[in-house]
Amino acid sequence: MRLTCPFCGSRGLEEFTYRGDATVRRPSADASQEAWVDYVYLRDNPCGPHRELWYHGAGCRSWLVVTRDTRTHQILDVRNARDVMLAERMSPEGKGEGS
Amino acid sequence: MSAAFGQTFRVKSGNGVDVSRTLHFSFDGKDYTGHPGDTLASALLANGVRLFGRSFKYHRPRGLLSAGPEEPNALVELRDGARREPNTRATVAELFDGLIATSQNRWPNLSFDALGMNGMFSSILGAGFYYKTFMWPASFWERVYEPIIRKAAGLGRAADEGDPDLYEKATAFCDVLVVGSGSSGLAAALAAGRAGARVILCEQDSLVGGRLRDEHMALDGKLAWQWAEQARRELEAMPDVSVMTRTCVFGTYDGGTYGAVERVADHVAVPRVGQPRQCLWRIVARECVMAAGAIERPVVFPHNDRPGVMLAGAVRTYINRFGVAPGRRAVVYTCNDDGLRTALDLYRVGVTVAAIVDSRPGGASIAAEVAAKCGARFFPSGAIVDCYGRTGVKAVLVRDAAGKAKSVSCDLVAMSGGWSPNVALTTHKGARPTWHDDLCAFLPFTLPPGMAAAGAAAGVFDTAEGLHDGAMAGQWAAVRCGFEATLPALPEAEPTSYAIHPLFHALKGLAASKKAKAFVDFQNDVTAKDVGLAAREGFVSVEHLKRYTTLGMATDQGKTSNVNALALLAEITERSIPQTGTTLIRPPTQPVAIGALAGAHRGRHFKPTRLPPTHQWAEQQGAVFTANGLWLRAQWFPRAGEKDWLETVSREVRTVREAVGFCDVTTLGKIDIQGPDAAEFLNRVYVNAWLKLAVGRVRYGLMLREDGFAYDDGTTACLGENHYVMTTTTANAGGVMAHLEFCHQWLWPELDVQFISVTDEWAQLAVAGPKSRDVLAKIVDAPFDLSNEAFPYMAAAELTVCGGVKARLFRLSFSGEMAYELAVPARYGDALARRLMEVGAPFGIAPYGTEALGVLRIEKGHPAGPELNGQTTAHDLGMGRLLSTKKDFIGSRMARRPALTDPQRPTLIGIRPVNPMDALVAGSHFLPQGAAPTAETDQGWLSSVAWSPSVGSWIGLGFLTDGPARHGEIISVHNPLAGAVIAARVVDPVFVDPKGERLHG
Amino acid sequence: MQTNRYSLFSLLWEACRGNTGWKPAWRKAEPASAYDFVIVGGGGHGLATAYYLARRYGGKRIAVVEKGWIGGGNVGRNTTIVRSNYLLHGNEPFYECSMKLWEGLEQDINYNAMVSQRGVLNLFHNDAQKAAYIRRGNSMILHGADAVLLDQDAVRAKVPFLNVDDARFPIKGGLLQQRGGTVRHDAVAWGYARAADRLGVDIIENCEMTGLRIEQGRAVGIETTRGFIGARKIGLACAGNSSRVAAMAGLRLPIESHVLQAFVSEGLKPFIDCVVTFGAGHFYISQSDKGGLVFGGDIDGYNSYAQRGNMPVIEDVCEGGMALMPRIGRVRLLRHWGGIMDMSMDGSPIIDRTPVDGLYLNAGWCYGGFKATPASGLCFAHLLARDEPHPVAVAYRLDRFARGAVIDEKGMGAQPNLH
Amino acid sequence: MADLLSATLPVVSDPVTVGGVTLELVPPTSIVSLGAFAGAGRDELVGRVRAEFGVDLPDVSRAVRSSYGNVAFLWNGPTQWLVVGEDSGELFSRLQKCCGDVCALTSQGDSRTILRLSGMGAREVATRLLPIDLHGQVFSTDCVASTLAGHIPVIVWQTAQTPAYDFLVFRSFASSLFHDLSVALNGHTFSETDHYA
Repeated sequence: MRLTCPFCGSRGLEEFTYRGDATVRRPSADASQEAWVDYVYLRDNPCGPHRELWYHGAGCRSWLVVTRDTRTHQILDVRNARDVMLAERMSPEGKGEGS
Repeated sequence: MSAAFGQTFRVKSGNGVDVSRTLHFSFDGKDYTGHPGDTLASALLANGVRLFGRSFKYHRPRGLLSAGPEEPNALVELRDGARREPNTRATVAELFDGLIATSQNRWPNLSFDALGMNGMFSSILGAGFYYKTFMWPASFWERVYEPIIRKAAGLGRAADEGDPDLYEKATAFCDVLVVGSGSSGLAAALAAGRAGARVILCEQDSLVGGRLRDEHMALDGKLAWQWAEQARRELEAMPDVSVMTRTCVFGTYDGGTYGAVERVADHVAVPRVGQPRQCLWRIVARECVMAAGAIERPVVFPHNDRPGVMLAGAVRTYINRFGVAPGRRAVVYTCNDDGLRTALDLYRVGVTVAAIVDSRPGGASIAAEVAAKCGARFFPSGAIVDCYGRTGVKAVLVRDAAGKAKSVSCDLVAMSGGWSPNVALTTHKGARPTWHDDLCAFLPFTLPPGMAAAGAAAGVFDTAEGLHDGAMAGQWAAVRCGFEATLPALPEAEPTSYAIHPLFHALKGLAASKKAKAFVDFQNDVTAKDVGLAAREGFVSVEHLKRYTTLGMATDQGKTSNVNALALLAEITERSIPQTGTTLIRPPTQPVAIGALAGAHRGRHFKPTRLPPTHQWAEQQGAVFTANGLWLRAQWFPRAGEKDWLETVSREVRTVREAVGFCDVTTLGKIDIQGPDAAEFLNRVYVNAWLKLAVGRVRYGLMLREDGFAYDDGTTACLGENHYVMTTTTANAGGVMAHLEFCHQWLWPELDVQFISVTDEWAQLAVAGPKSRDVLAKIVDAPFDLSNEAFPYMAAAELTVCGGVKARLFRLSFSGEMAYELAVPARYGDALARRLMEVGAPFGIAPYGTEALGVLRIEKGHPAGPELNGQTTAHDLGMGRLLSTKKDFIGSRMARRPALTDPQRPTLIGIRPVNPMDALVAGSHFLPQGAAPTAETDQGWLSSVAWSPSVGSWIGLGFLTDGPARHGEIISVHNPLAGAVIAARVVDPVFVDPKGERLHG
Repeated sequence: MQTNRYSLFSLLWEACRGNTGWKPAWRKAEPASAYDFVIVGGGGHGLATAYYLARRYGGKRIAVVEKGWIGGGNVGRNTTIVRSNYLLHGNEPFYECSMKLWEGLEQDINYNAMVSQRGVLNLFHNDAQKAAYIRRGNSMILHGADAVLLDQDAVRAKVPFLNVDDARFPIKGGLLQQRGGTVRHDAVAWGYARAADRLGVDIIENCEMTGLRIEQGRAVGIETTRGFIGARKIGLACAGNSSRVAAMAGLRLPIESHVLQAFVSEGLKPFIDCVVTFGAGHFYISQSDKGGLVFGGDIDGYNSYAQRGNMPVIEDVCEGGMALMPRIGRVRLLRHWGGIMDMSMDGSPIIDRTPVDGLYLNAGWCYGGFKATPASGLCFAHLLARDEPHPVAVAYRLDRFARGAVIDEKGMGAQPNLH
Repeated sequence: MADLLSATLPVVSDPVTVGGVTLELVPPTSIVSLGAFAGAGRDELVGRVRAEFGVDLPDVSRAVRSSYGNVAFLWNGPTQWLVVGEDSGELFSRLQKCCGDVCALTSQGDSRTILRLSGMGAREVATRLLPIDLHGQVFSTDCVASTLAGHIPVIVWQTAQTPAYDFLVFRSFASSLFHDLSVALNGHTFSETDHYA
């Protein structure tokens, strides 16, 4: 499997580590216990396209949001995680999320 | 000893052998000769050897079936000693001078094998018999039955010693990968190469050409193999094309990655010094043209496994490429026109063609014509219904169209059930091929992204069409990579016929006992009858059939057996082949040496070794080293006269407690953190408060994971406004860095902060002990003031030492003594150690290793790796009060869950045996005194232990239910693994200087 | 006459008459309109559940529905190891229960699954690992299991061909569970299927669950590719697909699906007598009764429903193998494949009721599912029959994540790919 | 200053040459990392570096060399660069003056050891360890990549067309990398064809 790092280009799996679901968002400190359990433990775990976090630890150390089909391992999209999150914070729906 | 018989079956020089040179080799201790270009199989065949091996279960005598990697029978142990290679297919083992091969899975010898009697019990030993018996009495399985079964298990023997050869790995990138160098593959490579694409052409054989070498055939009026050589020369002249022979592409992986193994030195006796035996290639290709050809199918008939029964195409390979006649008198058994070529080739080299048995009705093919030309008896609508000759074919029983059986004497049977495209690489990602009735074959249907199949692998069996198909595939692959490509001019090929009528077996109307000896899977001895039995017992899914009968699970992975088995199962269950299905073909396409997949990282170089800056010095001191993750650290520094490590370590501990010692602590992770939001960031990743740390001060910090359990700890110093340097544990250095990047880039991208690892930048030495200040005073440059007032406990400073070397000094203590950590640029670490020894000598300085470091921290009650094991909470570690309630931090919320704050959780305590000399063992469990040792009475465990010279007793740290409330209680420390129980007192975990006066001194 | 019972006698008798009397190992059942119990998933766990439900809990009208062929999931593609060498109180009683069931399995189900207690040896390389293994071994003994600590010489004597000294991580010793070993994996599925079938359980292959019918908050049956099947109680035992199936009930699980690869070499004359685990090299190995070296390592580390992995792990596993056993350099890898693991958030399984009445969950086995098969079946059957957890599976509740009572053997936290 | 400590090299091996390819340790040099702060910080940093060194900090994975003074700026992540210069000790203070207030400056001269592989065939040797495409059309002089050499994290910088590759490796790994590169070096002379397409 290869991921195209937005900064380094196409690189092999061995340079990356995986962190899992990129759709969950860290609740605020005063969110409910359920929200926290949900964030830390529960996953959609889809069979198909999956938005997930990868770390280019052996490369440029960027965290990436990758969209990948879990049935075929086909990579559908790769973005810099920091840009994704900053954009989300700027968007009207994104405001108020995070801590 | 000279060759016993000579190469009496060598008929002429084949296009792939050099008869001008002679090579000597031996098989089962007997000497033979062959020529460069021979395989072990062709050379033995030339010498008249028929018997190559024994089958797995019934130990039946077996000869060559094929001339390629699909060979199920002719497996040998190649080479000897540490280089012994079991299960090597004689058909792909290239001959070299001095080659030694031995037959396997037979006793006492190949021609008489005692376990051959297994065949007599085949009606008992049918598919799955072991599931039905060996159950009584229960204890007999391990003691009696299984040892017997295991004695008979396996084929060849692995070497008894470590593999002495080297392996390496490499990565290659290309636009177009072409797999296979037959007509289609060469045409594809030419088309893509001429367009300017970067092309890699992989051929598993030593020579290019594929079946162009195996057939008596012309291209452009020249011999076909000569065109192949010419194409190779043209390709090799292209700057961005590489032709890799002896390179098998064995697997298709994600992202256009292909695994290939190159046999760099398997064709020589021993690799030269430094030369790898094999190289694993990871080939990253934008496009792939899979032109891996096809594999011929045998026909299932009684005793079709006799030595001398061969695939028709293989017979042609031996004749045309190797110049070897596989027999003197042949019967050709075919269901297709391609098989008839064999009769013509045999006839051409002077082998008598006794009969042609064509399963098709007379007139349905050119068979009658061919038979007439070769002077062979012709059996249209015929079948071979039995075969005679225990260690070599003597005759076959042919049933003619009228149903009458006639015996035909022969020493060779050339059979063809048609060709199965070699689709393995197209299926590795889960796609199943589909059945085509007209070709009697599975063809690729859904291909992996970027792959095209061409030529025989795609069911194109005619040479002219194959060339065209390959060229088209190569052209389109280049076009998809952005090149302008045209169809190259292709050589003229004679038209060939591949008219086929399905033939999988010749068992219709035969008695059941005959079917028991009609082999489907040769190596694993799966017969037509086994397929029937499996079906009767309900194993009618192909996967069940495979698993129940072991069909297709031998070293050839069913290359020659899967389709026949499927056809039989379809017939028995009255389904079509597509309804019956097919099993997935797993990588690798051919077995691959584990050494090649492992590569160069072996033995002491299995993983890289990280050396701290004082390593060279420590070696000179005679230090004993220990692995700490990837680091190699000095464990202790023995001195002459010390009787064991414990004496050494105790002396090192005493030196620190009484004078001064030093230790390289460079391995602790060090992260430089800078930015306007650095303090805020620290405040969010650590459990305690960080916003008010002054410049020049250090603070201890604990990190949790988001699930609330303790993750890592360390100290962080504030070196300037917005500038911090964090330390982590050695084990978690990389993990913490990734964690900080995660928090910064994903959780809080709005925080303005930068990280970079400085672990390797600074050689950091802990200088600890009551005399530590005196020693440092000798090297710290003026006017730096080391006094307690100016530089108290938990102070940090940037300064120079030794007359101008920039340095950082931290007043930290892991040992509980007055102590410092001094950091200098790593290049000076070695010299700093030497300097400390020099200036510290008057104060009794000595280096100490990780073992003494551990004793010191246990005496001081500091948790480390065994306590911070990922399963403990801040509360467990006695640090519950550190958790800020005024802020959000990683783990803050989940740490409050009831099970994490339960006061009954085992909590950090100290342990002292009642008898101070009773050695404690880490990993022992705590039980109340007098309690029966069971899981119910288990109350905790001992995590770290040490002989404490300071206390004069064994001491330990551990976790005990309700621990802090139980100081003073005597409990049992159980180590049932050693059968030991020790009475010990629960104490405060701080054994030395509980008030902390020394470190403030 | 058809032959029902397997024995040496029946084998000889059948041999005399051309093996014509063997019955199908299990009937090819057609789905009935309703059952008391429907087990979704015809793998080892589902079949064992049906067997124990019928055999030990007197369950009647039981069906196992399987989307493909039985035993085609992880019971058909694992590396066959059984052991009960766990550390934590939540796990060890369960796995020890499983070990005991393995020990009596063949006589119980009249099927030789070749339970071979050849020993499982975990190697250690330094004092910290040794201490962790001592803690674990002692925990095993306190739970009534067996464990022996081997020093370097004892390891050398037991497994003479390991690279003990000339190694990046020299071997200092090991923890041996002699009662651990291997079991012929496919036979477990077939044996349970055959035994369950004999007790009247309907095993329905090629029948995929496509939906769950819920009426008034209660599950009343499943939609399948072969029509609706009513059920009083529905047990999900479809590891690898747990999240997909649970989603049909609107549930999210603390599970990610990951691929674990497995490897087998060509057949060799036996030389490895026990299971050897080399944690420092991400490698473990045993040798099958057919002679193949069966080995594996870590999961690939990313979510996947494709039953195949990629090269980095293949290379990593073979590197570990060569570091540990340099004599296998010229032994050839024959096949490698992948299976989909339910990787749970704490690395331990779940056997519990779900928020939907009548729907029960057996999931989250990580890569420990095969060894758990008998106890998983027994405990799930217990839960289905009695609506309360079996005593050895009380820790496997879904609410443990909210409570914080996680069972985290590796101490890796809520990150499935690290377990 | 007689009292100064002497520096120890991280690799004790002598240079190795096999088949025209040389592996050697490059003498220690000054390396400083620049970490741009957020917001306007990055533009400010780019401007200051341009003014002081006459180069634009690269925003792709490359090195640019200062036209005056022997200093190169290597891209090292979306907000970081490594400045590699002569080991005069002046580089850090020069940078501090130039841009110390708008970025994080961290000395990396001891963190990173430079091993150089050069000569015809260096690419084939490098291919044995590096999982990246080194073909001249893709990776040429002053291309930079952070990647793995076998198991060891490295920054690879092609420093000459010959070719020559500088491996910037963490000091503690330098001995291991030197070993791995020498093994590859000894093996490569046997490859009969140029496999590198």
